[in-house]
Amino acid sequence: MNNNKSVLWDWLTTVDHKKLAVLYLMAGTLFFVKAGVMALFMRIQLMSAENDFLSGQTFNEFITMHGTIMLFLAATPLIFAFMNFAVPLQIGARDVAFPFINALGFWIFFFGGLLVSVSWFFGGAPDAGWTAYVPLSSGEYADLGLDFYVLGLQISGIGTLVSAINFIVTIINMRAPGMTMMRMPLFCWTGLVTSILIVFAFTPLAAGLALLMLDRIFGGQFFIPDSGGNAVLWQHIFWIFGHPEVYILVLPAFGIISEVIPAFSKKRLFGYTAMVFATLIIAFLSFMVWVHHMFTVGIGPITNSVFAIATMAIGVPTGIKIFNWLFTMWGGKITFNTAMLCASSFVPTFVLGGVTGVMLAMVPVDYLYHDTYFVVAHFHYIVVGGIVLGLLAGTYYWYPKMFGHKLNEKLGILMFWLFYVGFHLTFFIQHILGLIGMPRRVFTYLDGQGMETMNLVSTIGAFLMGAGVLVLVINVVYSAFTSERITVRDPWDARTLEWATTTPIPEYNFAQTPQVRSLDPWFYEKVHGDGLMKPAEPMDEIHMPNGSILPFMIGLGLFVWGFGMIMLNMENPIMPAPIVIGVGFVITFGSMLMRSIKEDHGYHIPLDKVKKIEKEVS
Amino acid sequence: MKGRIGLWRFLPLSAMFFLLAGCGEDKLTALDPYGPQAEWILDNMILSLYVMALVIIVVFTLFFIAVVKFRKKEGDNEIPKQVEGSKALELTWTIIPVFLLAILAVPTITGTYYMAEEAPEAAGTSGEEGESAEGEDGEGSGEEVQEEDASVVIDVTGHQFWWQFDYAEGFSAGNEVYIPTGEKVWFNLTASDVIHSFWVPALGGKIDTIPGIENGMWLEANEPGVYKGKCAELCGPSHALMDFKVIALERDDYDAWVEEMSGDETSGEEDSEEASQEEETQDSTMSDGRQAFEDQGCIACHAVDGQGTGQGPTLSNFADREKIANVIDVNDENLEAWIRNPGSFKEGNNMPASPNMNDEDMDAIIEYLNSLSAEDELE
Amino acid sequence: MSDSVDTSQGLPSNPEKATLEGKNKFLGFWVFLGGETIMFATFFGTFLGLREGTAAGPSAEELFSLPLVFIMTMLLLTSSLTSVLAMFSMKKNNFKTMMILTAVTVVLGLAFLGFEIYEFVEYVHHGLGYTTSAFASSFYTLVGLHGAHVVFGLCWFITLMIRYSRTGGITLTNAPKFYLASLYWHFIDVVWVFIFTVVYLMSIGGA
Amino acid sequence: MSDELSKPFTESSLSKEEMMKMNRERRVQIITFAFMIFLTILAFVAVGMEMIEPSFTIPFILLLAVVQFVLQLFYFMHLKDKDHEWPNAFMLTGIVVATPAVIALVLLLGVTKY
Ligand code: HEA
Ligand code: HEA
Ligand SMILES: [Cu+2]
Repeated sequence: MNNNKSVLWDWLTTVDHKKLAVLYLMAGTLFFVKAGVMALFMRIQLMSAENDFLSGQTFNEFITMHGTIMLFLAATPLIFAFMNFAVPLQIGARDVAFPFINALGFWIFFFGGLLVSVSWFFGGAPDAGWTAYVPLSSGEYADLGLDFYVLGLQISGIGTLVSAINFIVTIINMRAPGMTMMRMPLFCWTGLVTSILIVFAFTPLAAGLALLMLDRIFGGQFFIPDSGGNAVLWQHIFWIFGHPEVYILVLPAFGIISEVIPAFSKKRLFGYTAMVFATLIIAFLSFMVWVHHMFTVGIGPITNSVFAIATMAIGVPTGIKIFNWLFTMWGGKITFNTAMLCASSFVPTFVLGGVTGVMLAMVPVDYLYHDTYFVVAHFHYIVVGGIVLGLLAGTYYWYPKMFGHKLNEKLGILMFWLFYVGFHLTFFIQHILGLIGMPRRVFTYLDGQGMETMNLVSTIGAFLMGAGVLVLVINVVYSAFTSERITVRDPWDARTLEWATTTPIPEYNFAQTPQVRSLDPWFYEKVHGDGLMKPAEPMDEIHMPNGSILPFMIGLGLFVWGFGMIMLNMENPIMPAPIVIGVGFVITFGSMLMRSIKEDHGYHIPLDKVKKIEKEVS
Repeated sequence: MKGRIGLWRFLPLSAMFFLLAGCGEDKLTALDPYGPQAEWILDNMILSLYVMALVIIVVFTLFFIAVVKFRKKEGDNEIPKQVEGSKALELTWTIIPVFLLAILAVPTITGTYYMAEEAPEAAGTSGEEGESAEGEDGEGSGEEVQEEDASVVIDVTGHQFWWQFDYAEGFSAGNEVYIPTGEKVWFNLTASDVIHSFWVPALGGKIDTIPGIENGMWLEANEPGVYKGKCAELCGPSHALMDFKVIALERDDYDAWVEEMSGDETSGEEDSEEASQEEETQDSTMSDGRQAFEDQGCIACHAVDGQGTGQGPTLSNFADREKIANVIDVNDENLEAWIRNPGSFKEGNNMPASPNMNDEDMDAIIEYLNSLSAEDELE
Repeated sequence: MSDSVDTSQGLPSNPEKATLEGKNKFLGFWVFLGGETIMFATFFGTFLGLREGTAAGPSAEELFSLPLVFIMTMLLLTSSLTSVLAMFSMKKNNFKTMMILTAVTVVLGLAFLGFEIYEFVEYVHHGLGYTTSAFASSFYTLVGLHGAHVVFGLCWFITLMIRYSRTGGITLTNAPKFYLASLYWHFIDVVWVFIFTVVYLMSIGGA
Repeated sequence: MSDELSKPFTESSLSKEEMMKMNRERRVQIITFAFMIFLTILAFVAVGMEMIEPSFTIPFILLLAVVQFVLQLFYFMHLKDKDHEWPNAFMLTGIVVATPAVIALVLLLGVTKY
C-alpha cells in the first residue's frame, strides 16, 4: 500500500494475515534451526562415553533450551504460520477477525522468545529441563536463567493466547456463505480445536509461571516444604498445561496431513465426520490424562489407574484418524512429490510413536520407562516423525501459494530421504537405550554399560537429519532464483478454497466472497461447476484494516518490562530495575491506551481499484 | 563386638566381595531382570509389544499396499471414485482397538496395585531403634508392635548428588545399599533438596524422591549380586553421576553385615564423638587420621560411626566401596584429587573443596578412610 | 461482507453485536473469559492445596474477619447490579443514565478496593507477610490477582468514560466496548463469589 | 460508513413492546440481585453461627456459591439469552476443564496417596 514507506516499516506494521504467516514462518524456522543445532551439540556430547565436549551444566542448559525452543518457539509459530496463511483462505474470508490482535500475537510471541534467548548473555540459560520442576527451578537452586525462562514464556504465552482467540473468532464468525462447520476443511477444524486447547491450556501455564515467578523474584512460598509449600503442585499445573500442549502441536499437523493426502490422492477425505469427532474427542481427553507424566510421583494406585485408562483411550480416536488416512489413499491416484512423501510417511511414523505412547500408559511398566531414553524416543517419534514431517509437508504444499513458486523437487526428495533415514537412525535405537538403563537428561554415561555404539549411531542419525534440514535451506534459496513463477491459481489441482484465489493473492484475498456449495468447494466447482467459485456478493469496494506499529511497540514494551523483572534478581544491574520495569510498563500500556482511544475503522479499496487489481492478477 | 563368630561369618562374605569385584560388570539393564518386580515389568512389556506389533503390522501392510498399488499411472487423468466413508469399516477400527486396549488395561491395574503394596505395619521406619529391628516404642511413632517381624525397611534420602540409606537398625550408609535376597525389601523415600528418582533397572521400577513427601516402594532381588542404580530425575549439573549400587547378599551374609555395621555403636547412644573402642586399639597413624579427619572438618558432614548426618555420605564402610562418590575408581591419587576438588568430578556438588590441605593431613585421612570397612574390620 | 447495518431506525436493539466487529469482540471476549475461568481455577486450587501450610505464621481463622468481607461482598455485588442496569440504559440509547450508572459502579469498585488494601495492610501488621508461609503466598496471590482485575476493570471503565464523554452518545463503536467492560466486571464479581466462599467462609467455618 | 460507526444515535430503534420487554427483564434482574444478596447473607450466617457442623456448612456454602455463579452468568451476563451458544460452550468447557484441575490440586499433591 504505502509505496513511500520502506519495506521494513511495511513488515513491522503489517496486519495482513498472509504477511504475518511469513513472519511466523521465518521466526519459527530460525528458532528451529537454533534448537536443532543445540540438539546436534547434545548428540556430539553423547557420541561417546565419558565425553567432555560439554559440561554437565552446559548440557542441562542445552536440553532445556532445546526442548523449550522446539515446543514453544519453533513448533508453535510454524503451526501458526500455516494457520495464519491457510485458515482465512480456506473459509473464504477476506481477513481474520482481529487483524490488529493477530499482529499483536506475533510480536508478543516474538519478543517473548527473544527474552528466553538472550539468557545466554546474562550468566547462562535455564537449566532445569523444559518442565522446570521445582525445587530445582526455584530461587534456591537455579540461577538467573530460570527467570528468563519464566518471564520469556509468560510473555510469549500471552502472544500465543491472543492469537488463538483470534483464530477461534475468525473460524466461528468469518466463514463465507455456505461454509458450514461441517464443510470446513479439516485443517480449519484442527486449527479451531488447537486454538481452543490453547485458550484452556495456556492459561493454567500462565498461572503456574506466575507462581514460579513470584517464588523466584518475590519470595513466594509455594513449592518449598519448609514453609508449607508443596513440590508436586507445580508438576500438576505444568502437566495440566503440558499434556494438552502436545496435542496443540500435533492436531494442526493432523490437519495438514488431512489436506495433503486427499489433494495428492485425488480423493475426498475418508470419513470426514469421524475425523471431526475424533479431533474433538482427542481434545477433550487431552485434559483428562495429565497425570501420566507423573506416574512415578507416588500419588497412589487409584489415581494412576484412572489416568492410565484415560490415556489409553486416546489411542482409539487417534486410530480412527490413522485408518481414515490410509483409506483416503486406498483407491486413490497418488502422486508422490515431496509434500506427499512427507505426508504419507507421517502415517506409519506417527503410529510408531503412538504405540510407544500407549506402552508408556501402562503404569507399572512406565515405572521402568519413565525418564529414560525410551520416553525421549517416544516423543521424538511423534514430534519429529509427526509434527516436523507434517510441517514439511505443509511447507512444500503451500509454498507456491505463499511465495509464488514451487520448491525444487529433486532437492526436496533428497531432503526427505536424508531426514527420514536420519530420523529413524537417531531415535529408534533410543528405545533400547532407555531399556538398558540410560536415563534421559544425562550429560554423560559411564564406559562399559553397553551404550557406546547405540549412542554413536544415534548421533550419526542426527547429523543426517541436520544434512536434511540444510538441504531444505539450500532448496529455499536455490528455488527462489531458479524456479519458474506460478501464475495459475491451482498448481496442485487441489480441493480447498485457498486454491481458488489468484496467485499472487491480492491483499483482500477474494474480490467477491465465494459461495460455498459443498465440502471441498473448489474441487466441487471443478467437477460440477465451471471451475470457478460462484460469488456470494456483487463486486464492491472492500474494507481493509489499517496497519499499525502498536503491536510491535506492545511487544517491545513487554520485553522491556520482563527484562526489568529479571533485573530484580540480578546482582549488579546496570540501572535500577524499577526504572526498566516502569519504562516497559509505560510503553505497553501507553500503546494500548493509544489503541483504545483512537478509533480506527480502516480504509476502503474503491471499486475501480479492485477491478484493476483483479485484472492484473488473472 | 559380638564375638568371634562374626569373623567366621565374614569369610564367605569377603570371598564374595572378591568375586563380585572380579566379575566387574554390575547388573544394569532392565532386559535382564533379577527380581520379581523387574520380571513382571519385562513380561508385561513384552505383552504390550505383541499388541503393538499387531497394530503396526496391520497399519504397515495397509500403508504399503496403498502406496504401491494406488500410485497414479502416467497419463491416467481420470478422477477416482470419491468415497465418503464406510460405517462398517469405521466401526471395526473403533472396536478392535478398544479390545486391544482392554487387554493392556487389565495388567496395568493389577500391576499398579501389586507394586503399590505397602510395607507390613510394624516394619520400622527410621533409625531410632537400638540393636534389633523390633520397634520398642510402638506408641510413640504410631507403629504397632508386631512379633517377629524381620522385614527390612530402609529409609532413602536423595541428596544432590548422593544417596543416603538409613537402616532400621540405626546405622546409615551412603551410595551403596545392602539388601538381603529372596524377600521384599521396603524403601521409604524422600529427598532433602530437589527431586530425585530412585531406580534400579534390573530389580524393578522407579519412584521419585520428593522433599516434603514420603513415598514407598519395594524391591526384591532373586540372587546375590551388585545392581546398579541411578537417579532418574534431573537434579542438577551432576545428575548423570548420581549413581548408586544395590548389593544383594544372602540373608545370612546380610545379617552379618548389619551386625557389623551396627556393631560400631553397640554401646548405645554415645554423646561424645569419641572414637569407638577398636579404633583406639589401632596404631597411631590411625588416630592421626581420625584426628585429621576431625580437624579438617570432614566429620561435620561425614559420619564414620554408622550414624548418618544428612550432610554427606556416611563413610563407615568406605573401604568396601567400588567407586569414590560412585564415579571414580578407588585409589589414593583419585581420592586425594577428589578431596582437593570434588567439583571437578561432580560439578555443583556440595562438598567443599580443600585444595590447600597439607599433605600430612591428606595422607592421614586417606589412610584412615582406607581402614574403614565393615568387611575386614576384625582382621 | 458485513458492516451493512441498518441504522435508519435508530440504535439497533443489541448495539454491542450490531456490527461484525462487535460480534467478533463479543465472542472473542467470551473465549477470553472461558480461559480466565481455568486460570482462576488454578489459583483457587493452589490456595486450597496450600492453605494448611501456615508454617509458623498466623492461620486463616486467626486473621479473617467476617464483617469486613461481608461489606466488601455487598459493595461488589451492588456494583454488578449497577453495571447491569447501565447496559439496559445503553440498549435504550440512554447515554446519560448509562454514564451515571457506570460512574456508580466505579465508585463502588473503588470502595471495594479501598477495603481490600486496608485488609491487606491489617494482615501484614498481624504478621502475615507475603513470604511468611505457603498459605500467605497463595492467599495474597489469589486475592491480589482478583484485586488486580478490579484495578484493571476500573481503569477500563474510567478510560471509556473519559474517552466517550466527548462523543456524548452511544455509537456502534463504543457500545461493544462498554458492553465488554461490563461483562468483565460481572466476571470479577463471579470470581469474588468464590473467593468469599472458598477463601474466607471455608477457612472460618472450620474444615 | 466509518463516520457512521462513530456517530451517536438520537433515538432507539426499539419498539414499544420491545421496550416493555426490556423493562420486564430489568425487573427480573433486580429480583435476581435481591436473591443473590439473600444467598450471600445465608452463607455468611451459616458460617457466622458457629454451632452448625462444618461438615454441613462447607458443602452448603459451596452450593450457594454455585447457585450465585449460575445466576450471575445466566442473568447478569446474559448467558441464558439466545445468540449465546458459543459463549455457553466456552464457559462450559472452562468449567469442565477447571473441575478436575482444582480437585487434583486439592487432593493429589502426593501427601495422601489415592
Ligand atoms: C505431539 C506430541 C505428542 C503426542 C501426540 C503424544 C501422544 C501420546 N503420548 Fe506422549 N509425550 C510427548 C508428546 C506426545 N505424546 C512428550 C513431549 C512427552 C515427554 C514430556 C517430557 O517428559 O518431557 C510424552 C510423554 C508421554 C508419557 C509419559 C512418559 C513418562 O514420562 O513416563 C506418556 C505416558 O502415558 C505418553 C503417552 C502418550 C499416548 C498414549 C499418546 C497417544 O495420543 C498416542 C495415540 C496414538 C496411537 C495409539 C497410534 C495410532 C492408533 C492406532 C493405529 C489404533 C490402534 C492402536 C492401539 C490399539 C494401541 N506420552
Ligand atoms: C518439536 C519438538 C522437538 C524437535 C523437532 C526435536 C528435534 C530433535 N531432538 Fe529433541 N527434544 C524435545 C523436542 C524436540 N526435539 C524435547 C521437548 C526434549 C526434552 C527436553 C528436556 O528434557 O527438557 C528433547 C530432548 C532431546 C534429547 C534428549 C536430551 C536428554 O534428555 O538428555 C535429544 C537427544 O538425542 C534430542 C535430540 C533431538 C534431535 C537430534 C532432533 C533433530 O530432529 C533436530 C533436527 C534439526 C537440526 C539438526 C538442525 C539443522 C540445522 C542446520 C544443520 C543448520 C543449517 C544452517 C543454516 C541455516 C545456516 N532431543
Ligand atoms: Cu502426555
